[in-house]
Amino acid sequence: MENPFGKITALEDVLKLFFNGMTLMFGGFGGVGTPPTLIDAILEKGVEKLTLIGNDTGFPHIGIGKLVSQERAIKVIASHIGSNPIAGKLMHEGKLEVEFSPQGILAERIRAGGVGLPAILSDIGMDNELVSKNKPHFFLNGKDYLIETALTAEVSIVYAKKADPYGNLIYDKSARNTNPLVAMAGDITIAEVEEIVPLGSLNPDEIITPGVFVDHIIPSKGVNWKWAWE
Amino acid sequence: MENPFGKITALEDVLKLFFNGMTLMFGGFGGVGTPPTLIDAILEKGVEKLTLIGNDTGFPHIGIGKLVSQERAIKVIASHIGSNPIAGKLMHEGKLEVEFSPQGILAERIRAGGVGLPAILSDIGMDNELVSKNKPHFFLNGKDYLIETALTAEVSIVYAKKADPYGNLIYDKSARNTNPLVAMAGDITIAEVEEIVPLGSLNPDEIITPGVFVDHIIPSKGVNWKWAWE
Amino acid sequence: MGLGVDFRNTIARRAAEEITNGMVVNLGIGIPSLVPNHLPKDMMVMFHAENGITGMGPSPEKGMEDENLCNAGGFPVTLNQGGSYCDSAISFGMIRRGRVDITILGSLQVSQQGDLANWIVPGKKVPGMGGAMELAQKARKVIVLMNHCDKAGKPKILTSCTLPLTSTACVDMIITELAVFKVTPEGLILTELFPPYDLQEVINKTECAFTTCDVVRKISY
Amino acid sequence: MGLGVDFRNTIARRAAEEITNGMVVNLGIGIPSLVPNHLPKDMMVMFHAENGITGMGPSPEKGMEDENLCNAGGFPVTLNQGGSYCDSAISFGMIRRGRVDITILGSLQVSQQGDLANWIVPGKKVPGMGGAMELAQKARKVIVLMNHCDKAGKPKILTSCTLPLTSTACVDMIITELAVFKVTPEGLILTELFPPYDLQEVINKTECAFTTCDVVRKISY
Repeated sequence: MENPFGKITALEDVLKLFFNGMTLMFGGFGGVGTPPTLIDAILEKGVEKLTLIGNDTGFPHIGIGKLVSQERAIKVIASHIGSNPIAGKLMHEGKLEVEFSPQGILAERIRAGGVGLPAILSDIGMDNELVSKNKPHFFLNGKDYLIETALTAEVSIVYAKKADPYGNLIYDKSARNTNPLVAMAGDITIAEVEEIVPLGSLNPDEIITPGVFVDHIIPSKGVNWKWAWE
Repeated sequence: MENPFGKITALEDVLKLFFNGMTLMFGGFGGVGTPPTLIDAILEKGVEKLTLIGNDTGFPHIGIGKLVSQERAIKVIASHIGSNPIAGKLMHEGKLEVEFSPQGILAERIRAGGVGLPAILSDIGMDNELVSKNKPHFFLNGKDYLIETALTAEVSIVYAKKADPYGNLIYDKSARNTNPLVAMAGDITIAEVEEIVPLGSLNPDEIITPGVFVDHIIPSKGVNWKWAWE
Repeated sequence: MGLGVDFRNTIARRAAEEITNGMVVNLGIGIPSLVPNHLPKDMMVMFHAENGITGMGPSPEKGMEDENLCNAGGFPVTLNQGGSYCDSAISFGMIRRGRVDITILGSLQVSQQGDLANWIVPGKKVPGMGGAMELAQKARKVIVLMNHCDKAGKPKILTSCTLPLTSTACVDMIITELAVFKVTPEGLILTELFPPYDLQEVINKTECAFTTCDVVRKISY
Repeated sequence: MGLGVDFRNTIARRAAEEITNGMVVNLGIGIPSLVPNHLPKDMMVMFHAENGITGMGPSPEKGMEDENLCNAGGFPVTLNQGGSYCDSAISFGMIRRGRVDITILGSLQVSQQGDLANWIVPGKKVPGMGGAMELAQKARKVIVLMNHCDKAGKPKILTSCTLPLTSTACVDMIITELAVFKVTPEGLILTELFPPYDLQEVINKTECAFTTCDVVRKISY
């Protein structure tokens, strides 16, 4: 494949972007749409003390859950950890800090980071201490709202169906989920893709993530975990 | 065409949704992507005292400009009116109130309304009185921001290339512009479309506006104005 | 002791009556997932999943699962005609914008004010709220399907919830194996009974007071 | 008296030197629109338009215009390979997120601090800021191409702008028919001259003080 933008990158080269203590944002929802090859490579590299940002902590052996289960994270920002009991166990042992954000507000916080906005206002979970604690309030037109701050990361990893060499991405069905948001929020964004297609072969009306937001493209080796339903 | 959701509507029936003094949001950028058939029908119905929300005021005889030129609006919220000198003239005569919003922030305010968020924070135009006047400020992490409130409308009108009977929409090239945002922000949203296609004939990965946001679909009679470049 | 399949389906069938053609409906796990089985075949309903599906269809046949087409619980589903995919932000935009007509969900407790407590199982780890808060606060109609009492036989419809709340004053309707309640600003109104249960039994098994409507419907499917 | 076509192209050619392979570039109207003509044919540059185009190509041939493929000024363009369409919110998201490498725009005035005044023409109606503020504040590099003096012969590079500002301290580089300036926190540095103009002429036609770099490049294309 021609590589006129230099974005198609060897796995060993993108691995240089990961380091201990970094903030890592990942696409996916219950593991669906989380990039399997990158997760395994990060595991193998032995990166630790990660702050992870994403919808959930997957399952113990699925998606980002693999990193969580092996205690590579010190903090997670997510909407739930219920499908990964190891995450809950680590939280209760004090080994994992968890910041919970309502799912749609988490998505908007990631998107806000992705489009360069500092924060949004929200009335979701106002009356719930787990959501509202330590968050600034703002009265607008007589109503109380939370200021929900934008989220960005040093590196974002996403999973897509196809990329062209510019990094234009299309996703597959519900594996899209948080990926287009996460793709915008990374200071550096790496897309793991099922297929790399020639420039000009994606219909420009159908591209979901413009390549502008994508720095590196790596081919996926495919999902190597067993799904919970299997 | 089968109409199992009742969304495919006769023009005369959607016209009942327009009334004097209403707030009307429109898709389009310099007239490109503004629904021509709906604009003409609103003109003919004689609706007036409109508050218009959209990217710009088009050209005097193009897009929303037609309504503005015929003095049907009392207020416009837009990012510029430069391409429609009549809008500027009416503003200076005190016949048209204009609220200017930076283009990208206007788009985000419309989107915020569309996704049910009350406001966003922004640092665009902080030091410009035209942008910042009368807007609340908020200090976040030591930096000053404007609270930019969400925009919604009683009715939104958009222009799309294709709709299925559920109102799933795809757009044509740069005629997309603000349309997907405006489509979400209307309490009632009307899509004028070049073509209505059977349910199931749009690729679900390629749908830009889910029909969830669309209440009425009308077939377009096509653009009937002469573009500035023609 | 949980509910038998029949009671679960009775509750689901009653919930299905709330759905009309063209509605956008979000279903929780458990009894709510049985609701589609009780809809007329020709009714066009768009089932919404938080992860970005509108127009979700039934589970695929075994062996036909698509790992990239799953519901918010991570289980394989299908897509009906007219369905579409979107990102999670737009999916929740539909909810907050009031475009989701009904959410039908299970609950641990509901108060007479319609407070919902369904996101923390007592004694278990904190799982996080997922999308429950947005759905409870912003769906146009919130219907709770649940056992009338918990496994220990204690009422789940209470004067005040004892568990942490998902959201306050958000529930519109409660359907249990005993009865159907409408939630109003003045409290609960019993509108329907599932014989053989009678009013007295419902009173016995409900912690809070409630009124009854003029003509209580007796449901026997 | 405006600039001749040659001068306009000289300025555009110098601006083109700032662009490297793979960059995302937003061009204003006027002289900036000439910049693509001066890029190497094999260079991959993604031109960005505020209305939602990445990868904009040149104007179509007469008769080949597509009314649904126009730039932010409303004029027909084409799309290069690898280009894509997005909505206006994402288009400006690219700008605010720092993904637009360079914006090249015209201006009425620029101050020695890099303040930009390019959105209100004096004596004219208020046209609105359009996307100028986001581009000025958030593009990674802001290059101004303009006549050194206005039509009345007055300097446009000033100690302080007299016109309303688009944005403060945002300009990185100024290219006129006389010279090229780098804007630094310490003020302007003249780095290049376009002969036959010399330093004295630039000093005469510039209101504010500026320094010169060690070796001033004399550009003659």
